[in-house]
Amino acid sequence: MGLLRYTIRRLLQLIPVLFGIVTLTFVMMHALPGDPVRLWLGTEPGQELADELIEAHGFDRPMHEQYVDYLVRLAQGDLGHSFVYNRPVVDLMWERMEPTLVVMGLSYLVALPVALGLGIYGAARHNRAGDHVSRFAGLAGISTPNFWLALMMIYMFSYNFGLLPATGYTSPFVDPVEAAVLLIMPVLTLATAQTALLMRMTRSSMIEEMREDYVETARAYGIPERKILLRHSFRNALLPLVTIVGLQVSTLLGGSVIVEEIFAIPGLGRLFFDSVIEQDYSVAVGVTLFFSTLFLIGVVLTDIAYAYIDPRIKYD
Amino acid sequence: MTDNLNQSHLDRRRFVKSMAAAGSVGLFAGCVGSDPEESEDGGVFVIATTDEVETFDPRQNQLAWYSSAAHYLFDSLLLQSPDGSEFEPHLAVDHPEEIDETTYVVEIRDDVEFHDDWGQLTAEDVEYSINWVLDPDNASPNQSNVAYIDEAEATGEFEVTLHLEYPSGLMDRSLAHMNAAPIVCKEAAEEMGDEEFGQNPVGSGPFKLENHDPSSSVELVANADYFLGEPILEGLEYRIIPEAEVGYVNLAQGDLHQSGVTEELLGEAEEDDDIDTYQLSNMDFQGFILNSLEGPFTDVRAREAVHHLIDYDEVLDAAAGSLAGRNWGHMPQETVDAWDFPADEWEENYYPEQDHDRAVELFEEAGVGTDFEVDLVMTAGEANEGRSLVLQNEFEEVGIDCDIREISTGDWLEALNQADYDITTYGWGGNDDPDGYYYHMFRDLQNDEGGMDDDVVGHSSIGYLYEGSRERGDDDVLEDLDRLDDLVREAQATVAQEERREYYVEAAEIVLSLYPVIGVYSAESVTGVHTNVQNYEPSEFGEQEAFNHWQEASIDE
Amino acid sequence: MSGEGVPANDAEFHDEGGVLETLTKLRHSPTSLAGLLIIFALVLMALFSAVDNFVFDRAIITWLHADPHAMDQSMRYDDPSWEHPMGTDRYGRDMLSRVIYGSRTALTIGIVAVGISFVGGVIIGAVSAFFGGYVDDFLMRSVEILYAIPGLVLAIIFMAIFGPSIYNLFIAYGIVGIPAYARVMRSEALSIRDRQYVEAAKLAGLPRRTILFREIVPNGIAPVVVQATLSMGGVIIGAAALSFLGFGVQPPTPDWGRMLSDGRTAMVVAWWVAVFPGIMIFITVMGFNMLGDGLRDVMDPKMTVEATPYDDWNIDEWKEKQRAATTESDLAPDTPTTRADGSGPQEGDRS
Amino acid sequence: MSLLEVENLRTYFFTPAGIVQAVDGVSFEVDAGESLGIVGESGAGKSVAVKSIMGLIRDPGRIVEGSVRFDGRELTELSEAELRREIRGNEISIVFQDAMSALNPVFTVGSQLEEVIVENTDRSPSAARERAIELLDDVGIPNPDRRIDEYPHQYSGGMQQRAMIAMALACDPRLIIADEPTTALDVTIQAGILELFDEIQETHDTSIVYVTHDLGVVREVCDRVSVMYLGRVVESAPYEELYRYPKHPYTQSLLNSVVTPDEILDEINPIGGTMPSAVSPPSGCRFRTRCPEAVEECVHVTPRARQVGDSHTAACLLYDESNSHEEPTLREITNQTND
Repeated sequence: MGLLRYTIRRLLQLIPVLFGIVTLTFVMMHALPGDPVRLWLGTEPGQELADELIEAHGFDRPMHEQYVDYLVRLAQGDLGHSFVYNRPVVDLMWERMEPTLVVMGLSYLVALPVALGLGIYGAARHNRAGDHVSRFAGLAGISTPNFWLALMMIYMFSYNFGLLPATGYTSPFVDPVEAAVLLIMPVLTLATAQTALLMRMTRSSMIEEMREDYVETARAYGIPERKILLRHSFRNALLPLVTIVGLQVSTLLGGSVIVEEIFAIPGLGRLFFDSVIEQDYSVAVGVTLFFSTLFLIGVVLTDIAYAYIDPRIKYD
Repeated sequence: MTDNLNQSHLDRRRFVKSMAAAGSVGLFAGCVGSDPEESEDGGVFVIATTDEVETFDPRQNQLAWYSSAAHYLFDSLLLQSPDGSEFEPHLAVDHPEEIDETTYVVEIRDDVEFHDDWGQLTAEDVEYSINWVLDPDNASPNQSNVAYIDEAEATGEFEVTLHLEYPSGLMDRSLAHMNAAPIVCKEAAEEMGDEEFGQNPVGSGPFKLENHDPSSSVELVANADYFLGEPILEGLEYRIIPEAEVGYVNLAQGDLHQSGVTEELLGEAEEDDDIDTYQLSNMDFQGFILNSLEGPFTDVRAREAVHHLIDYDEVLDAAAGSLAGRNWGHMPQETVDAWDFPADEWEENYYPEQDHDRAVELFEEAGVGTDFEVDLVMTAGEANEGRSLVLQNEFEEVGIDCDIREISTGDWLEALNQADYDITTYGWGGNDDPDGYYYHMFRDLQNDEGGMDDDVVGHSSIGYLYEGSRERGDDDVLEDLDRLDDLVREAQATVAQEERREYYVEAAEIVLSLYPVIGVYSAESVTGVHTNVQNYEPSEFGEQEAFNHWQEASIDE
Repeated sequence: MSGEGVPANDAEFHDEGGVLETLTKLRHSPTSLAGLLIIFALVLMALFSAVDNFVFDRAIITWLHADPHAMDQSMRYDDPSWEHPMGTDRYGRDMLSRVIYGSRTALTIGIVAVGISFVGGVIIGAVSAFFGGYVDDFLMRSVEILYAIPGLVLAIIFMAIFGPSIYNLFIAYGIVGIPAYARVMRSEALSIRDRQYVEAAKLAGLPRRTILFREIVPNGIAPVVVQATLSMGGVIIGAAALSFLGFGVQPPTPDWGRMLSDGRTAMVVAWWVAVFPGIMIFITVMGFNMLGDGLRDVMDPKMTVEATPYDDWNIDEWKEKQRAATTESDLAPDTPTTRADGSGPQEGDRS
Repeated sequence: MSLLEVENLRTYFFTPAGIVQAVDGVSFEVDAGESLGIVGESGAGKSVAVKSIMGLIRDPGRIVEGSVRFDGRELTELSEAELRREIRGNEISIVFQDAMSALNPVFTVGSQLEEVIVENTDRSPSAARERAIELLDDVGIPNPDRRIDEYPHQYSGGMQQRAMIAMALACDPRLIIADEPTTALDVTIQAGILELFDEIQETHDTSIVYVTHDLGVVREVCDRVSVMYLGRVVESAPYEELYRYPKHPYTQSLLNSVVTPDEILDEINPIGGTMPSAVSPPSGCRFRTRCPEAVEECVHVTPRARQVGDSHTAACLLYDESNSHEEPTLREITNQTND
């Protein structure tokens, strides 16, 4: 009840932010230099042809008109028409949504348990050798550029050892085995920094929680250390973690541009990159909007999870 | 290079890409791939390509690799032989028959069926396909490639009459290529509309579209009812892999059968026993343009000076390494050879030895001295970067400051429009006909029908030379330029090769002596093919290479 | 250890001295020291290349090793050797010299972009918290909008609009970073806003601007500094990623991201072209992260600096020492050592 | 034999800033059914001392010397696991100062109580729940069957402390350590809690060690009092004796600062100056830097506990007739505090 109302309220609060994002991306895209028509036509378009195309796509109209038009269509769920593909943007995005979400989801799936495990281990062994090692590994993880990691992995595992295919994508819903083989490197690329970051977060909030009074209470009442760690502290340490997990959606989506480009994964990141290069306005705006929405939904989910984990927070 | 069309219109993607990575990215398709699982028959030939297909409609396509792939889905009236020497009848029963200078009749085969029960291919489909491209309302990027045709008319069930605007030496070429006159199924195209037809192409080629995973792969399956017989191959699959190097890794691993090989990887590929490499000309021209409208290079002596500044071989080396050859006369060496142009003479007269002193002298004569800054503009890409870096070094050696600006393609086109550069990297992809270079690069756009807007000088390479000369009232040069414009237009509307050759020789003399362009090299690209692909040899010209009149590829597991 | 008997030196940054004090505390954290060392070395490298480049026109590095811009096609992709310890690149340029020169670009991008984010974030955050109401709402919503677009995506759009150049790279990453700083600053400022000294300043009739920038900002800046150190690495990686994707620094300026991008085409034949710049990025980012980590630990009162590990203590030995030193009759060592190493000066007032 | 005997306990914290001698040679005893108050300013080492009993000192702290005997067992020699299974919760339990933070905010009061019960007894979860409701009822929480499922933050401060006490009672321990249990509470609520402690002591015959900085509170619940200053016990006596005849200058100033016995001061700071750091405590008598009676001698001599009355000891040179520098034996100290 309260939860539902809270969720709806949070979702409604997103509207002005989304509106701002639409405006911002729209303005930015239209500020791109060059004329998409001319870019599309190459070096020597006949003027007539260029004029026609410009008119057909409404590029000759004042920007505020185009903007209002865009908003109206957006409200109807229409993200516009791709200039390059001559197809609705929604269709293009729909076709490429799965790989992005799968890679992102899997990297969470890999990152979370590893990060939680290592983080809790580090906290439990605070200031001992094991902690130092995992701490250093964490630092190294977030210090490694993901694109470099991707290249090195391809060089090592695909080229040198011939163990893994360098590129491609198969839906895990169609062929899980092949998908697993194909997705190892992309997922690791995305998950490495992710794991490191979450691990550090887990470790530090666990250490912090382990210093809380309730931990001493539990100890004083003979609760086993293991239970204190995994039940009492962990439950509390989850709070900051959940926030980070939500915010990481953004980093992962950014990373998808690079990972999809290198590993030839047919996802939204690549669609975005190509559309920027080709100035396919509506596609670029569409994907940006989708990414932002995904992120904002992640944040709302985070809030809800937060409210669920922490009884002190009320849905109001 | 299968993607070079008739009219050597440089398509957008190819243009973008040739600027980005001229000479190194294996743009065209071609690869055979064996999918071990389903190889009972001829196997599936797997080919790496770098770009996503935007539309399967060849009439709207601008993508280089797809214009080659499209030839598996669609047929053309003629087909160019793998060595480029001749055009064989394909859908046509014979070569077009000349009725008069501007009327040709083409007899077409009566045994061609469209895919998926869309019925027989008839003269109506040919008429529809050609006229559709000609119709300006359809904004087909192929339009200029068939602009010499006024109209196609079905004059019998299997007979088409072509009414020409003017006779053209490029007719055979255009009828053989996807970027000019691909034959589509009229019924299907009309029923579906452009957008849907773009996703569900209906042609008559040896393969048909089986599946398209956007940004991932395009799968074609053999057409059992093809008029030349059923291909041995079970299918073709194009894998879209944006990074050419990664595509090569896949090839080396045996995951696919054909991939472009970058210059860096050439050595590796040649040493690999499982890979056959084919070095093919890109049929292009690469170099720099000098801004003749404003800035330091408005004087012809200043432009000539820059030619003295560089060592051509060094520029070529830095730009493309071993994957390029020098060219003279602003067209590929293949063309020069085929037309027997006087390249030695040109080299002697217009491609001076490196001589910094002479360069400085010329700068002085031109009145600019060495106390100026050069704005060198390039788009991203190794080839552009390499040649720019060399030129920058040469300028600095004679004490001229030179800044490199790397800009996006959009910016670059804008810079060309605005004459916002002193020197810029430039490349132009054409075909083996001089027209592909001379008409497009050297004509006066102001004389085009319809013309350009007044504020657009056009970024064709020497548009600014015309414009600048007019502004400066440089009558001598203008006279030459007028002649140049006449020559390239005449040459296009002439059929006899000998006559055309004379036009081009004269045109070359004019262009070269004005030094508006520094022409350095023609790029080559290498494609690697896995050795288990049999009876398959990629060539510059060949179309439908996995299955055509000359070869039938199969995969030997 | 509920605060009993532990001296209450919790890091409350009420003055510059607090910051300095925490900096001196860093000496207990070996990782921060290592981080500082790395950064120091990089700064030296960067300064050297800046001076060499602009004042001596690369004469020093040419004399010492090799001109980072000199091309030599005959040395194309030469293996690492004594002459070229990191090999050569596609144009036969010496990688070592270029890697050294690349430090300038990397550090400049990091520092300038973070500087932009820092200043922008601090101003927005402080103003937002101080004025509250509509100002706060407006600023925070705007920041949220920026924040909702993935950083790399925003940076790509930005670079596409303004064109690839190092200056645009600064601005792009500067803007991308603002939201994070603004949020940290705002929450700090909110907690400071109601403190007594701010109330006092208000009562004293100081202008709002003065209160904002003299009282609130300096006292809330410490966590923002930590944020800056920690995000420096991210910015350097991000800028390298942009260069990698082709929206980067102008040639021929050596830049690790760009070198890496070049390296990708040669990955198979010349691993060194991609490996060394990658390692440099890694080390640099690592340095900043190590420092940031230490800084955060020191500045966060909840995360006390790592206590001297237990195992390092030989209690019995220490007790023996104490006993031997005791001249008094009691069991208690009344002249305890004050240093963790057990050998420091004694502060007991025995005089 | 006393139920709890603490002898010469030293608990130090090894921090980068130096070694904090939080507890430095403390001894005391508690008999069965007796309640001992430990009084001192914050920073005197009271909490550390009582936590040391249960082995609750964590890194960087460590008991470096001394013994803690509970019912004849040496607790300092027990392993963590033995302490956990055999002592904590079921033999000795502790009530912390700030119940709000001592209770885990994300679990219901009931589940925390039940966990303690299940962990320390062989009750089934459902039996544990019954017991938990019973306990809440015992400590005076209304509607315990409903409130058991509430979270700590839904309780008032007093209720939280009662819940904490319920937890301490959960397994019928023989000793309850109350670490400033009322400090955070309003006066009126304090009284209720103190009554509850009295009641517990009577009904359960439990020993209580009551740590506080508030002499007024001590009177309510304690039979005997030990006064701590900077890690050491300076005076020890039955409450009445101490209240009437304080011997140590520190105790005297403490008592002087209490305006009326029933008035509660938030923080007592009865004497000028602040307590020196436990990292570098003054030589000799630790109180000398603030002591009105300090003499030159105090700098050099560490005073030992001396018998100054019936069951009354004080560690001050004022009461040292012989002024000898002899080292008192441990037995002596124990005896003195013991009577």
